[in-house]
This record gives sequence, C-alpha cells and structure tokens, in this order.
Amino acid sequence: MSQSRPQVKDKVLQVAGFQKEREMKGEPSKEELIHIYRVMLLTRLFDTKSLNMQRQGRIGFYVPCTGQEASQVGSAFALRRDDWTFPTYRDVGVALIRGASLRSLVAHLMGNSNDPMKGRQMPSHWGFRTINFASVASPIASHLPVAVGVAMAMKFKNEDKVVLAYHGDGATSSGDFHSAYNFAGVYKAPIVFICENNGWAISLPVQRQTASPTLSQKATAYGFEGVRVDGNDVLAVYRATAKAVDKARRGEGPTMIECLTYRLGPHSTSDDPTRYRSREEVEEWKRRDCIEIFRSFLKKEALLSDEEDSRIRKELEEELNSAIAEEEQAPRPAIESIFEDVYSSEPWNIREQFEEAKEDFSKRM
Amino acid sequence: MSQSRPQVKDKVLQVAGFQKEREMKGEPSKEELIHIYRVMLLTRLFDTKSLNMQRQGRIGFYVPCTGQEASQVGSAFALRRDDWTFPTYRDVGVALIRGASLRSLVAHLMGNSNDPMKGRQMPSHWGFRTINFASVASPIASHLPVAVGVAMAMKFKNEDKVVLAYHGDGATSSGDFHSAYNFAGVYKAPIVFICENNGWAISLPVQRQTASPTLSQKATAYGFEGVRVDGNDVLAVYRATAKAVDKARRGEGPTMIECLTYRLGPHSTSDDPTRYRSREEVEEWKRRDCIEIFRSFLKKEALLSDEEDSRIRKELEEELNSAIAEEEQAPRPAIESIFEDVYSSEPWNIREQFEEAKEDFSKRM
Amino acid sequence: MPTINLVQAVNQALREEMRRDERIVILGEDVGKDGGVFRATEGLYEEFGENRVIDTPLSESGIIGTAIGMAIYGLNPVPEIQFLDFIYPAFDQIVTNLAKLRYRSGGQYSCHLVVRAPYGGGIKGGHYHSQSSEAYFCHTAGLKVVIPATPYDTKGLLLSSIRDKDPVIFLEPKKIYRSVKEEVPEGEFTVPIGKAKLAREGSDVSIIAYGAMLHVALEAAETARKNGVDVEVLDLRTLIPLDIDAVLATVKKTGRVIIVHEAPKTGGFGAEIAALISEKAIEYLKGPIIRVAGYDTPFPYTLEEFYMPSVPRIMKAIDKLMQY
Amino acid sequence: MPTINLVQAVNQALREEMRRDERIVILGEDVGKDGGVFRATEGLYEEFGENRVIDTPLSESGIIGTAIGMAIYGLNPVPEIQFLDFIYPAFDQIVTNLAKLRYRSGGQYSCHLVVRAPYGGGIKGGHYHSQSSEAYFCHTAGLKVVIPATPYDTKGLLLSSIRDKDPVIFLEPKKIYRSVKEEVPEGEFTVPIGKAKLAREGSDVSIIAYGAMLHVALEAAETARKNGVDVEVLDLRTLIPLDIDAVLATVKKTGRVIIVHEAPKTGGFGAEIAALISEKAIEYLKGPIIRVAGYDTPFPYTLEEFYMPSVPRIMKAIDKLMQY
Ligand SMILES: Cc1ncc(C[n+]2csc(CCOP(=O)(O)OP(=O)(O)O)c2C)c(N)n1
Ligand SMILES: Cc1ncc(C[n+]2csc(CCOP(=O)(O)OP(=O)(O)O)c2C)c(N)n1
Ligand SMILES: [Mg+2]
Ligand SMILES: [Mg+2]
Repeated sequence: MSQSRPQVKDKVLQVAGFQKEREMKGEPSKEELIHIYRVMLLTRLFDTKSLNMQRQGRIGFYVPCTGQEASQVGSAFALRRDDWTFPTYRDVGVALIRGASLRSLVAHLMGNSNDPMKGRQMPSHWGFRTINFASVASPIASHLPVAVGVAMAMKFKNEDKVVLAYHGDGATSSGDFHSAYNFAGVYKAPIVFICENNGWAISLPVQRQTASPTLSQKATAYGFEGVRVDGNDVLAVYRATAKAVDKARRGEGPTMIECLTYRLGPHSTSDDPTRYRSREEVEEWKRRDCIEIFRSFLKKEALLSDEEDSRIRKELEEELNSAIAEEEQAPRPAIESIFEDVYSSEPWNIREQFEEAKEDFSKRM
Repeated sequence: MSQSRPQVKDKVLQVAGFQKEREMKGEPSKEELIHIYRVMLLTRLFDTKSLNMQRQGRIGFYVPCTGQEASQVGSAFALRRDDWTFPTYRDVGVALIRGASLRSLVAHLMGNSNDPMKGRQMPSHWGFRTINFASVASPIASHLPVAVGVAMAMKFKNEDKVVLAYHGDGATSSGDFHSAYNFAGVYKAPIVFICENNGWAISLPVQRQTASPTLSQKATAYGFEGVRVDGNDVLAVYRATAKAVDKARRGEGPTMIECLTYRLGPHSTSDDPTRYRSREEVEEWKRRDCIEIFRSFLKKEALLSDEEDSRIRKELEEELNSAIAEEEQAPRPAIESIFEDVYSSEPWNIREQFEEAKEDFSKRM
Repeated sequence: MPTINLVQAVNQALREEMRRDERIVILGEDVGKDGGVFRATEGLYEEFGENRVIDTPLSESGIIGTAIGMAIYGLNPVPEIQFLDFIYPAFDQIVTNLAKLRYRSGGQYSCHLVVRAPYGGGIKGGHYHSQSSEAYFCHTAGLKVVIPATPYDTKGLLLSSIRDKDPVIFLEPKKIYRSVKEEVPEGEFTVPIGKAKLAREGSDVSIIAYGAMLHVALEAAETARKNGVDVEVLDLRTLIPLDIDAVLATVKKTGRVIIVHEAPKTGGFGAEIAALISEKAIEYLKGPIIRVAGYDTPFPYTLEEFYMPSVPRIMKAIDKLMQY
Repeated sequence: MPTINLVQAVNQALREEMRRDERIVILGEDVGKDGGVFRATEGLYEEFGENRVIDTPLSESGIIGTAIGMAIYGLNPVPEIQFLDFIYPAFDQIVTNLAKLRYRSGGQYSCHLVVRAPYGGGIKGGHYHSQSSEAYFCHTAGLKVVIPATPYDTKGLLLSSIRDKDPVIFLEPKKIYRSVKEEVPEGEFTVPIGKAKLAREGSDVSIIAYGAMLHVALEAAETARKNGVDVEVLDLRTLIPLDIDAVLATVKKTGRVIIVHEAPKTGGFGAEIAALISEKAIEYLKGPIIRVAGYDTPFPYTLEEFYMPSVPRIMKAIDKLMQY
C-alpha cells in the first residue's frame, strides 16, 4: 500500500564521477547545475511560504509540491525556450525553471489585480503565456489531449518544437489520459509525457489506482516507449527527458517518463494526509529529499560551497519576501473583470447583466 | 493499411486430430459441435436475410456480422446459462447461441409490438433480459464500465458467475474502454473482454486506430493478460474463452481476448465500404470464411455429412422465414408506448404531454 | 433531538440506511479511508468495510458506469462525485445509460442509483469547484434531480432517493454543508421526492429557490418585511419532477415571481420555471418574471460574492416588482 | 446560381474556405477517405490531403481536445462529431476547456474552433442518432451556438463561424440535409452570427423556431393562412448569442407566441426564450407562451413522427392562442 522506493536503472546522483560524464551532449555546465539547484531551492522556499500564507489566511488555497522539485525542474530544464509545457496545479518548479516571475506566481495565489488570471481561478491554477506555460484547469488530465493537439499543430507547421505534458499517477486512470496517449501515438506527435508518480492521488495509493505493476508500461499500449526514472534524482530526470525531447524533435514520436517520487506534504491545503498514510512512509521519503541529494552531490563534486549555498538561500528568501510584500499591496481585480473575456466581445446578455450588477457592486464596495 | 492475416498460435481447425484432443476438459461433444455449426449458419442466414430486408425497405437499418460468426458463437458458447453477456450491435451470433428466439430478433428489427424494446430503439440495438443479454446503446464502448459493474456485483454477492463483454477494435480508443479495463484490473472483476478485431472501425483501419502493434497487448497496461486468437477459428476462440472464463470464475480476474477476424460486409446498411477498402482485401478474407473452415473441418472429421448439412440449412431457412412471416403481421407498438418506461411511474409532465398528444395521435392514425 | 449540520445529515442517512439495506454500496474517489473530501462518508469505511465503501481510481465514467452495472445486478449504489464540476467525464454514462436504460430496453432493465455530488459556490473554489450544472440533468429525461436546503430535508430526501426506483442526481449545497444546522431526528424518516416546501408564507411576492439560495431568499424576505413587503418563499427541494402545483399556487397567490439560483441565468432551471408559469398562469401575473441568478460567465474566484445572487440583488427585484 | 442542398452547402463552405485559409484543419471519425458518414466532407481529403483532413481514432474527447490544442497553437480546426448524440464523451473538454479557456487564463489564451455535428430526428435513428441537445451548450457560458435551417444560411453561417473568434457549436439539421434545396451563390459570402431572420411576416401569432423545425413552422403558417390566421415565423439561426431584439419585436407585434423545437420540452432552449419574453415583454402578451417540443422521453424509433413537433400540433397551439 505504500509508495515503494524506486527500482530504476538511471541513477546519476548516486554514482560518482558526474564531472567526467559532462562531455555528454547537452549535459549541464557548472553554471547550469547551480541554476538548477537555485530553482529547486526557490521552489521549496516558495512552497513552504505559500503553505504558511494559506494557514495565515493570506491566500485561500494552495497545492504544495515539496518533494517533487527534482522531477519538475529536471524535466523542464531539458526544453528550449520556444517549447511548450502543459503543467498541473502542482508544478511550481516547472514554472520557475521556465522563467515565471515570482511576482506573477504570488499575484496569482492572491488573485489580485496583477494576477495574469485576473483573480478568476483558484490559487495554483496558473497559466503564463509569455513562457509557453499552459493554463491549468482542475479536472485531472483534461489538459492532456489539448497538449497533444498543440504538439500536432507544431508538427503540422513543420516546426521542431516539443511539448512537455505533466500529469500525476492518478491521472493515468482518466479517459483523457487514454485519448491523449492514443492520439500522440497514432500521429507521432512531438510530445513527452512526464508522469510525476508521487505515490498518491489524494488518499488513493498508486497500487490501487491500477493493477499495472508500473505506470511506464502503460505507454506500450499506445505503441511508444515508457521509461521509469528515479524522480528524486534531478539529473536522471533531466537526462531521460533530454533524450526523449531530442527524439520527439527528430520526429520520432512521443515518450512517457514515469518519475518515481513522493508528495511529502498534504495533497492541498484542504487535505489531512495523516488520515490515510503512515508517518513512517513519509519519514522514509524525507530521508531521500531530492534537494538534499542534489546539494550533497554538488558539494561532493566541489561545485557548491557552504557559503555559496547560504548566500543563494538568503538571496532567494529576500526575492521571495519582497515579491510577497509587493503583491500584498495590490488591490483585488476590478469588479467589472467578472464580465470580461467570456467571449472575444461582449454579447448583449453579459452587457445587460453588467449594467444591472454595477449598482449592486457600488453599494457593496 | 489492410487487416493482415492473423499471426496467432492457437489454431485448432487447421491442425489435424481434433478428435484426439476432445478429452480436454470442457471440449465440445459431437452434438455440441453440430450445435455450434447450426448457430453459426443460422447467424449467417439471418444476416443475409436482414440485409436483404433492409434493401427491400422491410426494415429500416441493420448492422451485419457476416465473417465474424466464429468469434461470436465460439466465445459465448463457453458460458454457463447464468453468466451474462454485454454485446455490441453486431453480435447476432452471441444472441443466437445464448438462445434468443428468432422471432424476438426479427420483431426488434421491425420495431413492432412484439419487440422487447417496444420499437423504441433502432434495429440491431438488442437486449434480452431472459437470456442475460444486456441492452445495446449506440455510443461505442459505453457498455464496458457497466459490464464491469455487473461483474463486480457478482463478486460482491459471492457468486461464481462471469461476464463476457464484447467490443470492437475501434472501441479500444474510447475513454470507457480505459475506465472499464482499469476497474476490472483493480477489482479483479470476473469478466472476460472479447475484442472482435474485424480490421475496421467504419472506414478507419485498425492500424490507424492505435500505434500499438496488437490490441491484446493493451491488457498489460491494466495488469491482466491479453491473448490473441484466430477469430475465424471457432474452436480456438472457444478454447481461449473457456480458459479465461474458468480463470475469472476461480476469482483470478479478467482477461482480454483479441479475436482477429474480418467484417466481410458493410459497416451497416448506411455504409459503402468500397469507398475505403480494396476488393482484394475482402476477397482474401472471403477465402478464410469461418463457416467454410468449420464446415470442412466437420466434414473431414466425419462429423457432418453433405445431406445433414443441407438438411440443417433447409430447416434453418424455414425457421427463419416463418419467424419473419409471423412478425411481419404484427402491428407497430401502441402509440402511448412512447410515454412509458421513462420512469418507474409517470410524472405529471409526461402524463400531461400524453394527454395533449392523444388528440394528435387519433387524428393521424 | 440532536442538532446537526447538512453534511452530518448526509452521513447519518447513509450510515443508518446502510445498516438497514445490505445492497447499498458507496463508491467514489477518497470516500473510504479518507471519509470523503467533505467528510460526508466519514466512518463508513470503518463500519462497513472496503467492499461496501469502495475507493475508486480517478475515473468518473468508471464510477458511474460500474455503479450502473451494480444497480442492474440488484445492488443499490450511491456513487459520489467529488465535486459536481468533475461529473462531465461521466456525462455520457449518465445521459446514455443511466437516463435511458429503462426506456431503451422496453422496461426489461432498470438502474436505480443515487449520484451524490456537492455543488455550488461560496467556498472560494473558482470555476471548477463551484459549478451549479443542475440544468443539464433537468433536461435529461429519465433522471430525477433533488436538491435539499436544510439538514432535515437532506436526510429525509436522501433516504427517499435511495429507496426510489429511478436514477436520482442528488446535489448537496456545499456552501452550507456546515453553516446550516437544525434538529434532525435519529432513525428512519423520509421526505417525499417531488414535493416543494413553503419555507415562508407571504402575500406580496413569491421567491422560488432551492439549495443554498433558499437561505439568501429567506434573508431577503426578512429584509423586505422591514420595508413592509410580505414575501413568500418556496423551497423546491426537487427539481425533477417539479412540484408544479406548489409553484402555481404561490404564483396565483401573489402574482409576482422571483426565481433565484446560482447557475448562470441563460438556460438555467429558472428558465423552465418561468416558462411553465408563462404557459400555465400568465393571467395571474402582475409583472415580469424576474430571475436572480449567476451571471453568464464562468464562476470567478476573488469576486465570488459579487457573482452569486445576494440579498441586495433580490431586494432590487422585489422593489421592481412592487413598483411595476 | 446552382441549386444545392444543405449538406452540399456545408461541403462547399468548407472547401472554399480551406482554399482561402491554410490554417483550417478538419478532424473526426470517417471524415477523410470516407468523406463523412453524411458526405459533408466528401472530396476534401482528396483535395487537401491527410494533414488537413484527419481521420481520427474513435474518441470524441481526443477529437475535441486535440482540436482545442491546435486552435491554441493558431490553427483553425473544424472538428466533426459524427452524430450530436456522440458528443458526450467530449463534454468535459467542451465545458472545461473549450468554453472557459479565454476566461480562466485572463484572456492570455483563446481557442476558437467550430464543432460541426448533425443533430435532430427524422431519419429513423432512435435514441442515439436523433438527439437535439443544444440546450446543454446554450447553458454553457463561453460557447456560441449556431443552427442553420436553409442551404444559403448554412453556407453563410458556417463561414462566419469559421471566421469568428469564439468557440462555435454548429449544429446541422440532418433531417433536411438533402430535402431542402435552394440557390446558393458560389464563392464568398457570410451570414452574421447573432441575427435571426424573419422567415415569414404575419400579424396574429409569432412562431419562433430553428433548424428543421423552421420548415414545419412555415408549413403550419401556410395552413393557418387558409384558416384566416396570419402567422409570423422567426428563424433564430443563432441560439447563443440570441437575437433578443428580433424576438421581442415579433412578440410585441403579435402578442401571441409559440416556440417550436425538437428537443424535449423540459429545460429545452424554448424555456429560455419563454423566460426572456416573460421578463422583457410580458405586458404585450395576449395569452400563454406555448412550447411545441419533443416530449420528455428519450427519442423513439418506430413512432418518431408522433414524437416530433408536427403541423397538427402547431395548429392546435395556434387555435388555442387565437381563442384565448
Ligand atoms: C476529473 C477530476 N476528478 C476528480 C478530481 C479531484 N481531485 C483533485 S486532485 C485528485 C488526485 C490527483 O492525483 P494525481 O493525478 O496522482 O496527482 P497529484 O495530486 O498526486 O499530483 C483528485 C481526485 C479532479 N480534480 N478532477
Ligand atoms: C461514441 C461514439 N462515437 C462514434 C460512433 C459512430 N460509430 C458507430 S460504429 C463506429 C465504429 C466502431 O468500430 P469498432 O469498435 O471496430 O466496431 P465494429 O463496428 O467494427 O464492429 C463508429 C465510429 C458511435 N457509435 N459512438
Ligand atoms: Mg499523485
Ligand atoms: Mg471494428
């Protein structure tokens, strides 16, 4: 019933001599490794802070990602700027490595007037067009056929771009997973699916989500390759993704990558995980914290000193705190924003309703 | 692009010495073999007649099954009386081997007052409660989760019954296929899925339905076994099904059986297959007609003489003709039947509509 | 008599009826060990075990589809959809199988079951945790649609729904899951499906409402009283089959009608009520039929309290009708 | 000018517009080699190739979902759903993504596309090849809903729909795919979305209809003329956004309203029209608003001509109103 420790081959951080392997095509440079580390750490800090803000009533809701930073950051780092990502609510690390600004993330959590979503969506339902980070909807897996459609359009236009589509273990049971994977296989769409298998779909352990021994083997039902990697090993995730992305870019079709990882926190701020899983399981996975693993690797390889590490953390905390402070000043969205963007232009019924509502609004401001 | 000839192991009718193998547990007796043959032949005759009746305007629509009799009859023959089947529109052979009366089938095609469906459904949308033959709806694969639910309920009640659920190659792309297979795997439901892979989903060849090299391998994504049999070999189908049914009955969970076969006729009476497939492909499959194969086997094994064969055919033709003649006498359903069975009892709106309608009806009778 | 809230009423009804009827099976996402994300099924897994309280994979079409199969085979399933907003992957199962099985099989098969789902706004859930899509189900012949507004009715109507012979879509107003409390008897009692309740008598204006909006309507009625307007409030409780007699009675009594629902106005169930009144009682009307409803937009997040029907919006409608 | 039928008008619109706009992609089941089961896409595969006329696997959520993705990425997809009855597996994609993407992303993303689907009865299709479920889409903010009734309007409205910026559900009345013919100009012309057409002028009674029912309404009007009743017929053409001005104009003119549609009466789009009239023009009414609609049952097979609105049923409604 518990998410077992991964039995996978491609472990990078646990083997010595990463430096030597660096000549490998596309392997990250020293600066890039530090950048990856920074973003993972920032993701963690953002996550912790957001959970706290929710508890303090400063934001209404949040979906934490602590524990999954390696799967998120390592995979998305394999992309080019002009590639696309289709994230889930949990993919803060993807947003950050793609270059989302902290302020836009915070503004969204607050649903204020700076929120690119105009305060219309629940927190953690991001979407940032400027970084090709698609808009999240709550219904699980509903983004997957859409992601395949974008990939098909890239192929239609003869571009060499790639889509990275994220989903959880629970998502594999949905009809949209099936449609998306099948269309991807049939049309050889340039897409890579990143399955963040964090062991749980709210209270359902993955072993009861499906009778399939692994999730990656589901890909064979669609005629393409599925691979399983240690999702807490950021470089293993990066390598597997880079390989799959290259393959997709060459026109050789989709890949599924199952990242074995763990959700260390609650499903969301509405969830109490002690109702359904053991402390021991969580503790076991805490000992495999992906950030700790990467940090000790970097230190062992003399890529990161203790001072540098503290400096980075301090910088990031300041950045984060100032983003929050600034966004907390922003007012809520203008009330008329309720009526915008339903259509490209306003039909009579919405205009009429807005006119009627104005009076109500002005009384209640 | 064409449905290739099957590459499967379990061929019975093409190897000699079937007699010797007959001691095998559950292998059909001589009488049973003749019964299977009779039903296959009756299915063919019924099909031919129904197509003709549609062309003559005596029925409105029909979905033919010529070419698939072995997959249908061979599989359903493996069931006990108290097991259940969830058929598709095309499964005349399943209905007949389960014991559906010719008159009820004909009445349904005519949508007359004897039709158990009360003339409410399009032809070929059967359902016969008395023989545990579930009610067909048009939306492809929509019956599959329902079939799994029946199997789960059998298990819940600690019965040793089994469900046989039929679907086509096209159905494997639907979301409901995915849900049904996944639930069946997770709950180890006593169900066997018979996939009649007839090469085509209307105009789409199976090779473009999915990139998966076989359909049977899709079962592995759900943690249970998928097997592939020569769907034109009635005894191979029977054996594979009997084995899977036994397994399900023992509580060992589901199996998928992919029957490689071919739809020799049009998809339905509304379809013109010459628009999308070659005459050669059809001719090649005609040479592998499952009834011819079984007939020559029976003759070679001296289980059927030419005279007996003609006698059987004649009997069946007479039975069929008299069923048709009788059903053509039956009137259409009473007009008030439009308003019945929407709910267990009539709500005011339906009663009111019926009252209003009566006058209209009486004027137009 | 103990005072309980609405979600406790759901839980009590399920627990008591599961003790009485062994055929009842609950299935859904997180309904077992977790007790449901709103705790509606809390403790049932512990009491009845995993065969009767089934945690399912993440597939609404699987949940509803298998529940239909169980119902055909004689069980009495009460599937839960975690939020009504997530019912659409099961929409085909509902429209194609659940609603039509009895009819299409000429009455040979039937599939009675109760789909429970929390619905509506007021919990800061944004587009996908706030929808009120009852109108889709009301337009689907073969389904009954029940929406309680109080703990007592919740228990009584849920028991009636579980004992009914037809498929029931049972929608629970999650905004008031915990905030509305009242005394509810333990043990067996039912509230009939298809009967509205006169929640407040009045002679000047009729407000027709259901679910969480009942309480907004009652508050508006109370406010209006202070302005000297005597408002009657009808709680529909069942949308399909509608209690047409109760609707027409209040319309004939006051001649002034306001319909309140959270769902977007266009094509909402309020339209059907207005249409029936304009068909059957137009001669009694002293003014237009006014719908106070959600706006024709997706459900917003930050500004949800401006989106949902409010006392001031209803007051405006009352004023308009009284001055007409 | 060549005389063509409705399905030919669809085909012509698609063909001409695909020549003009390289971003147009058609996808669906059997739309390619087979030319569509109603031949609406006949010859397009041959002319534009398999990249622009895509035969898809059997998955409506895949069809609509990938079409949405293509639209986001700048293509102009025109997915076909083989029968409207089979759209429900894609309902979540439509309600969750297609209708809400622009809103939920704060206008960052949009996904204009046209979902084409044949709808309605009259071809002896039984429950699952006859449905008219336009009301579901009309109640879903973010979608436009267009239903033509003539070949000319079909071509003109389909072109407008393809050029629109919002998602359009384009429903084609298959009963009259071949039976209604008229002269339709070759080449480019459009009919605006959101504008109804006065199909027949009259002063005594207004019939509001759309799709195949327009022709039944016109026939009833002709019959009524012989009885000395002067009937006006309004063809809505677009349901969302509704041409409210045209609706109110005819209501104010005649004061007697009949709404005709094939969909079941309860919760059908006729309810919305009646509700709007009872909100905005009640003082003009000389009698009840009558809906002549499909019955509140699934669509039957053998007896379909008794199920669908007919001239006698409309005549009865006219009589009732004239005698009121
Ligand atoms: C269609 C749908 N059904 C149910 C839900 C409620 N729900 C939200 S998250 C979740 C579990 C998702 O699990 P998984 O895919 O493993 O992702 P994770 O949350 O673990 O990242 C569920 C059931 C939903 N959002 N959408
Ligand atoms: C959900 C749905 N989409 C589309 C259709 C239209 N349709 C009817 S049969 C069919 C092909 C089915 O193919 P397959 O599953 O291989 O079964 P076969 O007809 O070959 O027996 C299609 C697309 C349908 N009935 N249901
Ligand atoms: Mg998970
Ligand atoms: Mg097939």
